[in-house]
Amino acid sequence: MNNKPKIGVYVCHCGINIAKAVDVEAVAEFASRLPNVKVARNYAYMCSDPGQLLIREDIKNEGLNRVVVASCSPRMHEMTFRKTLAEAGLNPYYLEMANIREHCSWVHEDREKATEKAKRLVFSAVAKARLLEPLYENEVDVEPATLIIGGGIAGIQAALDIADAGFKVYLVEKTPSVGGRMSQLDKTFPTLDCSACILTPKMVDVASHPNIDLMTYSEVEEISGYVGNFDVKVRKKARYVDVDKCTGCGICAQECRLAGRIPSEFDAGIGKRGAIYLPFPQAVPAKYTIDPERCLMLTRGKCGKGPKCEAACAAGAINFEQKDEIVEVKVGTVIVATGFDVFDAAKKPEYGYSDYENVITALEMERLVSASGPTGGNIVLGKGEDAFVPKEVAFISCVGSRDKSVGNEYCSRVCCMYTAKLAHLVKEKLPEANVRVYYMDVRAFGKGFEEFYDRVRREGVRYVRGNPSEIFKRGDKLVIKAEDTLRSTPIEDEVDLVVLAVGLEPRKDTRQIIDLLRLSQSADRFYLEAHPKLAPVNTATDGVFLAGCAQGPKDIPDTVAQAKGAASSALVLLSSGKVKIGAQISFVNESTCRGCGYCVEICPYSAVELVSVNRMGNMVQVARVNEALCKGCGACSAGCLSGSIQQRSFMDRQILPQIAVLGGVR
Amino acid sequence: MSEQYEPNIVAFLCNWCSYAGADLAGTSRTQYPVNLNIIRVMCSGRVNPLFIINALQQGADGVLVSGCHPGDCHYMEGNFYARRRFGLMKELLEYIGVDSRRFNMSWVSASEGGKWKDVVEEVVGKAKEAGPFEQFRRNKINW
Amino acid sequence: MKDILNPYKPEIATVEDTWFETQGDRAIKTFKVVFDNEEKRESWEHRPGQCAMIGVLGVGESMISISSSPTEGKFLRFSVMRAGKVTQALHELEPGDKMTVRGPYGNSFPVDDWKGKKILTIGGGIGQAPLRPIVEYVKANRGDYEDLTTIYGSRTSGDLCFKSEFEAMRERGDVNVHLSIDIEEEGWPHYVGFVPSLLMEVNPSPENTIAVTCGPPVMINFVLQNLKKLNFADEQIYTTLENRMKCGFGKCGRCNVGNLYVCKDGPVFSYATLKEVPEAFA
Amino acid sequence: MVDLEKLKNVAKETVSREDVKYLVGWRQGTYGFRVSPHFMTKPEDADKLIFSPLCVNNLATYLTLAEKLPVPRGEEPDTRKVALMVKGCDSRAVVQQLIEKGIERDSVYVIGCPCQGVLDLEKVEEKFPGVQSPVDVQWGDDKFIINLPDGTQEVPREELLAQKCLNCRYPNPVISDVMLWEEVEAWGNGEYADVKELEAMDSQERWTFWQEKFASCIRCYACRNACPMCYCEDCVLDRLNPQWVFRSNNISENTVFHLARAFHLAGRCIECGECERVCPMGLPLMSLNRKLAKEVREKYAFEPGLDPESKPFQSSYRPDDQEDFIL
Amino acid sequence: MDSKKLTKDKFGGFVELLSKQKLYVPQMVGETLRFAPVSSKDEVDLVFSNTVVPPKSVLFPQTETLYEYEAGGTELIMPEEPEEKVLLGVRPCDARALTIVDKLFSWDIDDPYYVNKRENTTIIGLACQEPGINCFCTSLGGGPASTEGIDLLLTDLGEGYLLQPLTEKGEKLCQDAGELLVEAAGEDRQAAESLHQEAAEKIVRKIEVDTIPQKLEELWESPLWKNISDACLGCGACTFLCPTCHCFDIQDEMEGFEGRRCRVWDSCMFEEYTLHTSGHNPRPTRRERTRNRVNHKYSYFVKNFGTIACVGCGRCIDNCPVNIDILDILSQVVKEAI
Repeated sequence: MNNKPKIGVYVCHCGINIAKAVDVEAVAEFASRLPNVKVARNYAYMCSDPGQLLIREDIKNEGLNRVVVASCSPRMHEMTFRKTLAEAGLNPYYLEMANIREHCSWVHEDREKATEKAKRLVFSAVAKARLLEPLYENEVDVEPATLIIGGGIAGIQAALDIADAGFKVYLVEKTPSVGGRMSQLDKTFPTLDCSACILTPKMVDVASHPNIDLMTYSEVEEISGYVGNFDVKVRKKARYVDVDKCTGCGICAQECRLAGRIPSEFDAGIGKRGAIYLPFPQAVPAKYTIDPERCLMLTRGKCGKGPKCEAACAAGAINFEQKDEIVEVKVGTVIVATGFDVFDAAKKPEYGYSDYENVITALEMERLVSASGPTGGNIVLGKGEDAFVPKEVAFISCVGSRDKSVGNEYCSRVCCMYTAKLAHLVKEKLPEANVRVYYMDVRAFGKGFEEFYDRVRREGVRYVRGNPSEIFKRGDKLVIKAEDTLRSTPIEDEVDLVVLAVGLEPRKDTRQIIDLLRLSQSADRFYLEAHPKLAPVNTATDGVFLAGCAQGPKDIPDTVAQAKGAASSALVLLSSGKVKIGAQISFVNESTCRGCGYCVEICPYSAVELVSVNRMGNMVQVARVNEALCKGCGACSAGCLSGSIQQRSFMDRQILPQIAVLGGVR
Repeated sequence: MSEQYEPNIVAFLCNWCSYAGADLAGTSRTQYPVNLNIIRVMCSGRVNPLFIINALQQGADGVLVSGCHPGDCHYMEGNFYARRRFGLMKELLEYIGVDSRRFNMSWVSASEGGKWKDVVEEVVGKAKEAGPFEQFRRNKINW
Repeated sequence: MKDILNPYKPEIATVEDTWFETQGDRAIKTFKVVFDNEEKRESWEHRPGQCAMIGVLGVGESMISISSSPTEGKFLRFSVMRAGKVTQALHELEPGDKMTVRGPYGNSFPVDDWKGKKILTIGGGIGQAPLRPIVEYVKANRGDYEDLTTIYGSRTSGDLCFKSEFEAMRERGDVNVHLSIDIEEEGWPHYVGFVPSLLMEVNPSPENTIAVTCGPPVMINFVLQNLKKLNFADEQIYTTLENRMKCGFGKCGRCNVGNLYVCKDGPVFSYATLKEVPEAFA
Repeated sequence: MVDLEKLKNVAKETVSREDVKYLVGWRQGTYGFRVSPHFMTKPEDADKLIFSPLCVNNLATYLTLAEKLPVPRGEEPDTRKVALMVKGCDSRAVVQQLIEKGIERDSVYVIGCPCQGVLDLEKVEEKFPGVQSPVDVQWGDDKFIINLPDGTQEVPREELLAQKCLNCRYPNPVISDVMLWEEVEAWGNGEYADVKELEAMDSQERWTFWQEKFASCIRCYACRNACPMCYCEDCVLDRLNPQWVFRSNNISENTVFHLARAFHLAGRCIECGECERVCPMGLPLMSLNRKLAKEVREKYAFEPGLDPESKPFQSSYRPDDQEDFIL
Repeated sequence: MDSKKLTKDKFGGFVELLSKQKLYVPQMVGETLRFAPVSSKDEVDLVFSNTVVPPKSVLFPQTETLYEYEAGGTELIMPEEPEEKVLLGVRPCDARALTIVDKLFSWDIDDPYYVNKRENTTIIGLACQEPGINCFCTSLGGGPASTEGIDLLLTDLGEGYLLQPLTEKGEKLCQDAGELLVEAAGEDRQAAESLHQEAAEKIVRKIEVDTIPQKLEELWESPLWKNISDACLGCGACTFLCPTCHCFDIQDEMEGFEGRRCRVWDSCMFEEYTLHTSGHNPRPTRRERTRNRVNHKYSYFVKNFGTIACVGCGRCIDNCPVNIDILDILSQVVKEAI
C-alpha cells in the first residue's frame, strides 16, 4: 500500500474505432512520460483475450500496481478489466479507465484535437490512478427468509415459488383473507377461466404450506436493516375472534345485529355483510373477523343485552378483549406485491357515478355477473318490485386512465380486455340486450386478445369510438351524450345500465411502504423499478423486489410472471446465502468529524448514523457508515463541511488531481 | 482575446444519466466540440461545490455539472442536493464578478445523446464568449 | 542568489537501498541515501544525534534524525515512520529515486566526552533511530568505551526496528542487548513489559555511566524517574527532544522549548539542562 | 430597558449554580470604545459585567472555541453548562449550533439580553478619535449617549449604528433560559440594500471591487476564528491532503479561501457580522455572507438560526427548489 | 554629516531621485495602509499615523519563493538577487523592529533571503508627531524620533522636512540629492527637537519593563495565562501585524509541472503551528500559545539576544478583535504577586 505507484497505461485502438480519430501511438508515448507510469502500450483490442493477457503479463513482469485502460466507456468494460487485474493478483480497484472512444474518438473528427484530448483524459486517469487505494467487497450473510407484502395473486405466487424452493416466507396481508383483486373477478380474459376456480387452490396451498407463515389481517409496521438482514415488525390486528377456536361455521355472522347492513368490500359495495364476517365464502383462512369500526360492542361498548355472536359461538372463539400483536421477524429479502386501487369514478362527475344508481364500475359489474355475487350471477337492477333486467347496456372505457385531468396519464392495460369480457358475459346472460362499448382506442396486444375482441364484436357487441361527454337521466333511462368520432356525428343513446371501465391506480398507502422501504415512485406514482428494461422487478433498495400491479398496471399472466421473476430474484440471494456489499462506499474520518449530522440527513439510504465515541476521555458524536446500506453515491461527502466523510474511489484527494490535469492544460 | 482561443471546460457527470448520455452521444457518432473534459462521479450529488471553485482556480475556463433529471436520480435525491449547492455557488461566483457563462448545470438523461451535444455546444460557446479565465486562476505570475 | 551559503538549499541525494523495519499504518521504512554531488559526499560530516531535513520536491520536507553513524561510511541512513503528507511521499521512494537533504542540524551526543565510560541506551519504538548512531559509534571505537548496554522495546515484536542488527550484536556479544515487548507473544524469548520496568530489571549501576534515552514522551518520563531511582545524576542522563520544525536552524520559530530551539540547541539535551526549561516535557 | 443591577444579580446567581462551569459576558475594555469578553467563575466577578451599545462581540463563538483537553484516566469530563449572555443576533448562533449539533441544549445556559442595536466601532472611533481612556456608552431614545472624558455627547442612533444592526429583525434573543428585561420592538425590514448595490454593478466592476479586497487579505484567519459557525476541529481549508488552498498569500489562494468559507456558511450564517468586525484589513466579508443569506431567504425561503428543530439548509432540499439556471 | 532640509516644493524631485531604486511608501491597498511599490510620485503622501501592515512585509514578505523546480526534476532554480529598495516613511518604532528581526535572521546562520534584501534596502524614517492612542514605544527604549534602524530620518517641519542622515546609506542619499537639499539651520533642528519632545509627551501609555523577564519566569504556572487567553480567538492578527514577529512555515506548491518551495508567514497563535504529525501538541490550548507569545517577546528573546522583541507600536492592541491588550497583560505581570 505504501509502495510507489507503478502504473501501466493501455491505449486501445478498438479496431479503428479509436485509432481512426486518435493517434493511439502518440497517446501511449505521451503516457509513458507521465509521472509514475512504468509502461504504456497500445493494442488493437484491449478487451480481447490477448489484450487482457498483455495487462496480466505486465502486472507480473513489470511489477505494476496500478492500471489505466484508455478505451471505451467504463460503463462498458470496467468490470472486464477489474477481473483482469484480479486474475493477475492485483486488487481490482487499482483500475482507472479513460474513455477515449465514446467521449473522444467517436465525437471528434479532427484527429489532432482528438489526440490531444485523449492525452488529457489519459493524464487525468493517471493522476487519479496513482492515488487509488485497494478496496474490498464485503459479504454479509442472507437471512434465509422472505417477507411478502400483499396476499393477492402476485404475493401468493411469489410465496409459493420461494416456499417450494425451501425458504421461509412471511406473507403479510392487510385484509382478513388472501386472494386480493383476482378473487373478486368472475371470469378472466381472454380464456374465460373461472377466476375463483384457478385461484382458490393456490390460496389453500399458501395457507397450508409448511414454509409459509401466513399473516392475514396484518400490516407491516417497521422495516430496518439492509439486504440480507431486514428486521421487520408486523402488526397482527386484533380479529376479536380466536382463530384457533373458530371453526368457520358462520353462525355468528347470521346472528350479528348488523348482519346484511354493512357494504361488503368483497362485493364492491353492492352486497352486504355484518359486523362479524367472512369476506367471501372461499376466504383463506376461513376464520371470521369482527369489524372494529362497525361492531356495536367495540364502538359503543354494548350490543343490545349482550353480543349475539358471542352467545351463538359454540366454540367460544369470540374475544372482545383481544389486542393487536406485534410480531418481529428477520428476513433476507422483501417482495412488495401490494397491488392497486381502482379509480374512484366519482372523480369523473360527468358520468354521474355518484348520482345514478345504474352507473356502476366494472368491479361492481364483476360482482353482479359473478355466480358467487349478491345476485347469484343474475344481472338484475333495482330492488324488490322495481327490479328489472337491463336491455340497453353501455360500457365506457378509459375511465380514469389516459386522462391528464385526473392525473393519470398512463394506460391501465386491462380495461379494454375486461370490458370485452364483461360485454361478452352480458351477451351470454342477456342475449337480447344491446351492448355498446364507448372507447378511445382498443388495445388488444396480448396473447389471444385480438381474437377475443373479434369474437365479442362478432357476438354483437357494438363498439362506438368516442368518449361520452356527459351522462344524465331522462325518465327511467340514462342518456349518454357522445360523439362518434369515426362518423363525426353526435350521439345521444338511452340506456339502462352504464358500466364504467375504471382504471388501475396506485394504492392509497403507497407512501407508507415507500417510507418503510426507502423506495421511490415513478411519474405515474406506482413504485419505481431499478431499471425499466433490465431490472424491472428490482428496486433501488437492494433486496427489495416488486411484483404485480404495485409496479404498474398489468393483467393476471403478467402479474404472475413478474411474481415469479421477483421470487427468482429473491431466491438468487437466498440460495447463495451471501450478498456482496459494494466497495466504492463512504467512510468517515472520525478524528476530524464534528458530528453535525449533515451526512445523516443527506443519505437517502439512512446508511449513516451518529454514534458516541470517546475522544481522549470526552464523549463526542461522530458519523459512522453502515457499509451494508451505503450505495456509494457520495452525496454525503459533497455535503460534509469538514471533509470528514469521503467516498472510496471518489475521494476529494483523488478528484482534485483530475481537476488539476483537466483544468491546467491549455 | 485571440481568435484561436479555445476554452477548457471541466465537466462533472453522474455515472447513471449524464455520463451514459454522453456515451450515447458517442455511440450515435454525434460530433461536438473537443473543449470539454469529463470527470465521472457516481452521482451529481457527489460534486463538492468546492470542485467548481477549484476547477476555475486550477485553470478551467468553465465548469459543467450534469446529472439526472429531477426524480430520475439513481440514488433518488442526489441531484436535488446538487441543484441546491450549484444554485448557491453560482450566485456567489457571480457576486464576486465571475462571468456567469463560465458555470453551468444541466440535466441530461441516459437517452439524451442529442441533448448532450447541445449542452456541450452551449457550454463551450458561452465559455468562448467569456474568454480566458484569469481572475483567480492559480498562476505562476503570483509567485 | 549566492546559493553557496544558502542554508535552505538542499542537496539532491539518491536512495540506494530501502527496507521496511515495521509494517502497518504507521510503518517505519529505512532509507540509505548517498549525495549525488561527489564533493558533498566527501565533505559531509555529522555526529551521532544530529538530524537532517529530508524531503521530496513538490511535497515538502521533514526533520529526521540521522540513524547512521559517520563511522559506517559515506552514506546516510534515515528511518522514517509514515505519518503525514511528507513521510507518506518519502515512503513511496525506492532505490534510484531522489530526495532532498539538508543539514546536518542541531547539536549531538558528546560521544567524545564519554570516552572511558559505560554507555547505556534506553529506547522505545522509533526512538531507537537517534540512539543507533551512538551504538554504532561506540562499536566502531570499541576500545575507547567501557560496557555498552542497549535496552530497547516496542509494543509488539513487529514494531521493533533494527531487529537483525540487535540479533547480530547479541551473537557477537560486544553489546549487552535487552529487548522487550509490551504485550505477551508466542515464541518471544525476551522480556515482556514496558521499557522503564525492563530498565529496573537490568538494574544498571550509575557508576561511570552515561544513560541516553529516546522514545515516546510517556516512556521518557518514566525512564527518567527510574534512572533517578537508580541514582543516576542529572548530568549523567541525556535525551533527545523532537518538535515540529521547518527551517532547521533557529529562524522559523516553532520548535522552541523555552528560549531553546530544538533544531539548533538540541535535539540532544542533558537532563540537567532540560529540568530548567519549563516547556520541555509538554 | 437595560437593567445592569439585574444583569449582575442574574450573573451572580448563575455562576453560583452547581451545574454551571463559567459565564461569558462583556466587560469594559482597556481603552476607548473597546469591550472584552468577560469570563467569570465567581459571583464577585459580576461587578465588571456591562451591557451597552459597545457589546458587539458575539460570545456564542466561545461555546465551541474552548479546547476539549484529554481527560486523565479515571476522571470524568466536566460536562457542566457554559452560561452565555446573548443579544438577538448572538442567540441565533446558539440556535444554529444546536441545529447542527455543535452544542447540546443542556450544555449551555442562555441569558437573553434584548438589544437596541450596537455601535459601529469604526464609525465611533472616527467620530471621536484619540480617546484613550475607557468610554461608557448608553442607549437613549433614538440616540447614543456617549460619556467621553471631556463631557457627554449625544449622537443620533442611525449615525453610529453598526451595519448589521441597521436592518435588524431579531433584536430579541430567539432562545434563552432567562430573559433579562423586556423585549424591544424589531425595526428592520430585512432588506439587503448593500447587496443590491453590488448586484447592480456589472461583472467586471464587481470583480474590480473584490479583487483589491481579496488581494489585501493577510490570512490571519480572524474571520474564521471569530465566526460562531466556523468550528470544525480541523478546517478543510487548513488541510494539506487534499489541499484546497495553498498557504501562500496571493489573489488566487485568498479568493478561494474566502469563497469556500462563504459557501460553507450558506444557509448557516446568522449575520452577526463578527467576521467583518474582526478583520484587521477591513474586508467587507459580510457582503459575501449577506449575499448568500439573501438568496437563501428569497429563493429558498429559509432562514438559519431560528428553530432548533429545523433541518439544516445544506443537508436538505425541496423538490421545487429553483432551477431556472439549468440548461 | 549635518542635517539637511528639504522644502516641500522639492519633495517631488526627492521622490523621483528615490524612485531610481524600487521605492516603497505607505499606500492604501484595499481598505488598509501598507508599504507598496510606487508607480508615480503623486502617490506619495506622508500624512498618516502608521501602516496597518508593518514594513517587515517588504523585507520578509508574507510569501517568498525559496527556489523553484520542475516536477520530477532535480534542478533547483534559485531566485534572482533582490533589487535595491528604498522604504520611505518608516516610523521609528518599525525601524527599530527591523533591527530586532535582523538579530534573529543573522543569528548563527545568516538567512540569505532576508539579509540580502536588508542590505540592499535604505530605510527612510519619518518621525512621529501624532502617536496613536496605544503607542508605548517610549517604554521600550524607543521614541517618536528614535533613530535605530534608520538610514535617514525625516521630520515634518510644516514647510519642509528636516533630514538627519544616520548611516552611510543615508549620507549617500543626501549627497545624491545634492541641489534639492539645503543645509538645515539651527532653528530647524531646534524645531524638530521640540516636535520630537512634544510627540513623546503625547504618549500616555507606559510600562516599566525591567522586571518583566524575571517575573515571566516566575509566573510560568500562573492562572493569569488562562484568564488572558480565555477570550483569545487564536487568530494571527497580533502576530502577522507585529513588526518583530518573524515565524514562518515552509511549503511546497505545484502549479502544473512547475513547483516551488516557499516560505509563508506563520503564527504561534495557530494550533497547527506546533502540532506534531502524531497528533501530540506541546502547546495544546490558547493558554500555552498566549504564554509562549508573551514569553517569547519579553523573556526568551531577551535571553537569546539581550533585547525585548517588542517596540511598542501598539498594532496588536489596535487590531485584537477581543481587546487582548499586551500592556494590560504586562501590567498584570508586573503587579502579580508570586
